[in-house]
Amino acid sequence: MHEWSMAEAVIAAVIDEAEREGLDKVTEIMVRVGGLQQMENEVFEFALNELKGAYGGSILEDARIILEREDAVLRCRFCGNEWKFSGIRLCEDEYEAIHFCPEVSHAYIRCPSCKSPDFDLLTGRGVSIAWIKGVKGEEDGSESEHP
Amino acid sequence: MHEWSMAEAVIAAVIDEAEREGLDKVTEIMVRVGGLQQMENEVFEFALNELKGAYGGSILEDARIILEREDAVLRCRFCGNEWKFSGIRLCEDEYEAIHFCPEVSHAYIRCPSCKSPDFDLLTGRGVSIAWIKGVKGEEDGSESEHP
Amino acid sequence: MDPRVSILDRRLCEVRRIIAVTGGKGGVGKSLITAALGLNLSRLGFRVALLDLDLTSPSLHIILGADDIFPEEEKGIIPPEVAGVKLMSIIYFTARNPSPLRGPDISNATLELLANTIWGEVDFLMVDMPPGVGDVMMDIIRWMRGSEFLIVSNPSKLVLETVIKVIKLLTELDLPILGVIENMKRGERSSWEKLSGFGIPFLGELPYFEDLEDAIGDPEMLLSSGFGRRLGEIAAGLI
Amino acid sequence: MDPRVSILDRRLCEVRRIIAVTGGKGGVGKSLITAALGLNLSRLGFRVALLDLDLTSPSLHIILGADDIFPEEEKGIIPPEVAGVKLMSIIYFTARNPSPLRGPDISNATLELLANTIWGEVDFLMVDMPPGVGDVMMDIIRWMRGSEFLIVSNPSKLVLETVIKVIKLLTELDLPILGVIENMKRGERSSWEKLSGFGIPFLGELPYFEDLEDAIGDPEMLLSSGFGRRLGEIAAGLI
Ligand SMILES: Nc1ncnc2c1ncn2[C@@H]1O[C@H](COP(=O)(O)OP(=O)(O)O)[C@@H](O)[C@H]1O
Ligand SMILES: Nc1ncnc2c1ncn2[C@@H]1O[C@H](COP(=O)(O)OP(=O)(O)O)[C@@H](O)[C@H]1O
Ligand SMILES: [Mg+2]
Ligand SMILES: [Mg+2]
Ligand SMILES: [Mg+2]
Ligand SMILES: [Mg+2]
Ligand code: NI
Ligand code: NI
Ligand SMILES: [Zn+2]
Ligand SMILES: [Zn+2]
Repeated sequence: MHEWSMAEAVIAAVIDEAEREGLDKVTEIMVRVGGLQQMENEVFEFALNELKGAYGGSILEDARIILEREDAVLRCRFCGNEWKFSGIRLCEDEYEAIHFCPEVSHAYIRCPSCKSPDFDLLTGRGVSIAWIKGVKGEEDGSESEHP
Repeated sequence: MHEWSMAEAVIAAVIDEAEREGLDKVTEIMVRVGGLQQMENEVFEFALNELKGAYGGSILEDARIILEREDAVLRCRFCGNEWKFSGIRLCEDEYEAIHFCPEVSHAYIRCPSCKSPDFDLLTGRGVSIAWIKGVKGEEDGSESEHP
Repeated sequence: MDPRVSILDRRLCEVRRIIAVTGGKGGVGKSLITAALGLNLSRLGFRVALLDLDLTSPSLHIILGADDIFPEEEKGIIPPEVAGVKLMSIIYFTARNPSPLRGPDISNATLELLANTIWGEVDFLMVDMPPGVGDVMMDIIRWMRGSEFLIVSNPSKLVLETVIKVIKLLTELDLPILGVIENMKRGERSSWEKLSGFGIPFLGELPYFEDLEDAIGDPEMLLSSGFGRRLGEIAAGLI
Repeated sequence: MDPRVSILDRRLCEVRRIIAVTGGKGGVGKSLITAALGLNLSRLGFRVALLDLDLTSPSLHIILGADDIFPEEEKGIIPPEVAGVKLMSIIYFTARNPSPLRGPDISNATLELLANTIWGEVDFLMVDMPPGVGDVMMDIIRWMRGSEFLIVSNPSKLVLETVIKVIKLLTELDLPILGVIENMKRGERSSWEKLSGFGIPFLGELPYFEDLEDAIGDPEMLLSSGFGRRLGEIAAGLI
């Protein structure tokens, strides 16, 4: 699954960020999942938990992973209209294509009010890391938040 | 002067905005002037005041126009470095070209730390309208702010 | 709020017609056709301006041999004249330096040129578009209202798919398509066969002219070349 | 924080060499050369993958006649094989619909493909670049570290200025330039004359082949054509 490769990216990114911030342990990871990409949440969450020990680090073995859905909202550059991805109907192949690459929504979606394909995605494109929490120095154990 | 045509754009935009907001009088206009475009402030201000009665409207005849300088800050997409336009030295032709069209800074400016031309402008590109103040209904005269 | 958008209609209000030359693919002859059509229309007595919106590889200044011209600043930017037509190009400002522009830079630079260029009275504003179906195409649609689109195709299989996408896009949006010019025709092969079903006019075909390269940089030679004369006929049909 | 950037080096770590085929101008033959080089390298026994980054007018699927293939999903996206080479293209997802993409869409789609494509062990990843000096060029430089650049030029005056800009840009940044291929050579005229001063290798020239169009869509015919055989020699020089 494509969910798996995105999960690898999340784990790699958290390790990078933890190293930049000098964390010894990551305790919590908040992952935001945009509606446009239509990730299968269970598969994605399973992959994230499977991969916590990947890339040789034990730094996030015990981290709690929280997924948060974000609605996909589109805005037309031509007429200013805003609409939600969840409110429109596509066929299965189209949903699948957008799952693989959310930008190809420009091939299948048009502004409901003016037919323009010239829209931006305001929110909810794909996977992003909202924040991570972790501790520096095993003994002290104080948590801190890192956006 | 190019300052003149930009002033025309500002006046036209304020009229549009005032109409959208249903204002009867515009009392104050805050214009932000980005450092990259190197507008001549006196010329620009003169043009703005000359043009207050343009396009047939008396709606902003009495408006006070305030100019605010904004430093141009650039950020490299390759290495993340940030720097100020005011801190670098170009030759006269280059400054003039950038005055005409700020994006051609990509022809003359490189990231001071990694030489990349792949930078974004964080702030201070050109002319924008920060807000306008105005009154609805002559009799009441209460001021309101419109971003 | 960006004030530039509010002035666009006023800047273009003395322009009678805007013709955007497009096709989606690179190297099909958009720039040579834009220039040759513009020169022909000018010789027919019309006031013509050319706008080069292929910002990272502009061509019109090379085709027109426009070497040492620069716009004047006079309550805006006044496009200089070359060979009887006004020419606006970013080349005046970038010179020959490499200047990579990302999408938002392209849109911003386009808007800057459109907001500040004082065209004056013009019968035909010919817009030379870059390859690709992206920022410039979308920006012309939103910012140069009333543009008519002229599509350049050629017989190569590599061109057809993209040209069809452009035609579909413009048709979806009910935008006016002047028609298709088939360039670089050789032998029997033609893209028009596959395009004729879209219900748009066929404006004519141009063969491959071996000597066309010699005319680049020399507007008079371009006009009197086989290519230029053929576009004279097509120009007459656009009036 | 966008997690995708952190996985890029791992995704490309089994790829021995990345060759980006560029030139700045459209229609000079980048796509045909990318495909023909890739096919030749594959016939020489190398594992080859092709990546089409001309997202709004992709060509490689047409050149390879890749009609009914689709990637598999298996812990990522597995590029399907056609004529012995792996091919990754946005065409799998856009089909033939017009899908205008602005700069940030182009960057996002590129990053999505790079972050999720499982190339496996590959000796040569050939990247077919779009015309223009913009988002894709900048994204390859920042996201596909270690890429080598192969420049396609041709003798037209309309090509030279842009090719020089690309060479200057890559040189400024100390990026490796494999060299210049001069395509569509006819008669005496050559762009290499004006490029030789930049201190980069000349990889060879290709004449204009009248029958090349017939080989589009047929990889075997492309390989055995004059064009394909000439690129076989150039491929041998790249090893
Ligand atoms: N009818 C033609 N005959 C011969 N050469 C042509 C013809 N049309 C275009 N060319 C050549 O093809 C190349 C691409 O033309 P150009 O106008 O730059 O295309 P585009 O603007 O679509 O990229 C140029 O070298 C040009 O001289
Ligand atoms: N050496 C050549 N001889 C004949 N035709 C060529 C040659 N090289 C390219 N072409 C043709 O030129 C056109 C542009 O080629 P393409 O590979 O699509 O260029 P690009 O990818 O640079 O836009 C195509 O129609 C192709 O068939
Ligand atoms: Mg978009
Ligand atoms: Mg930039
Ligand atoms: Mg062109
Ligand atoms: Mg190509
Ligand atoms: Ni999936
Ligand atoms: Ni000025
Ligand atoms: Zn709309
Ligand atoms: Zn930098």
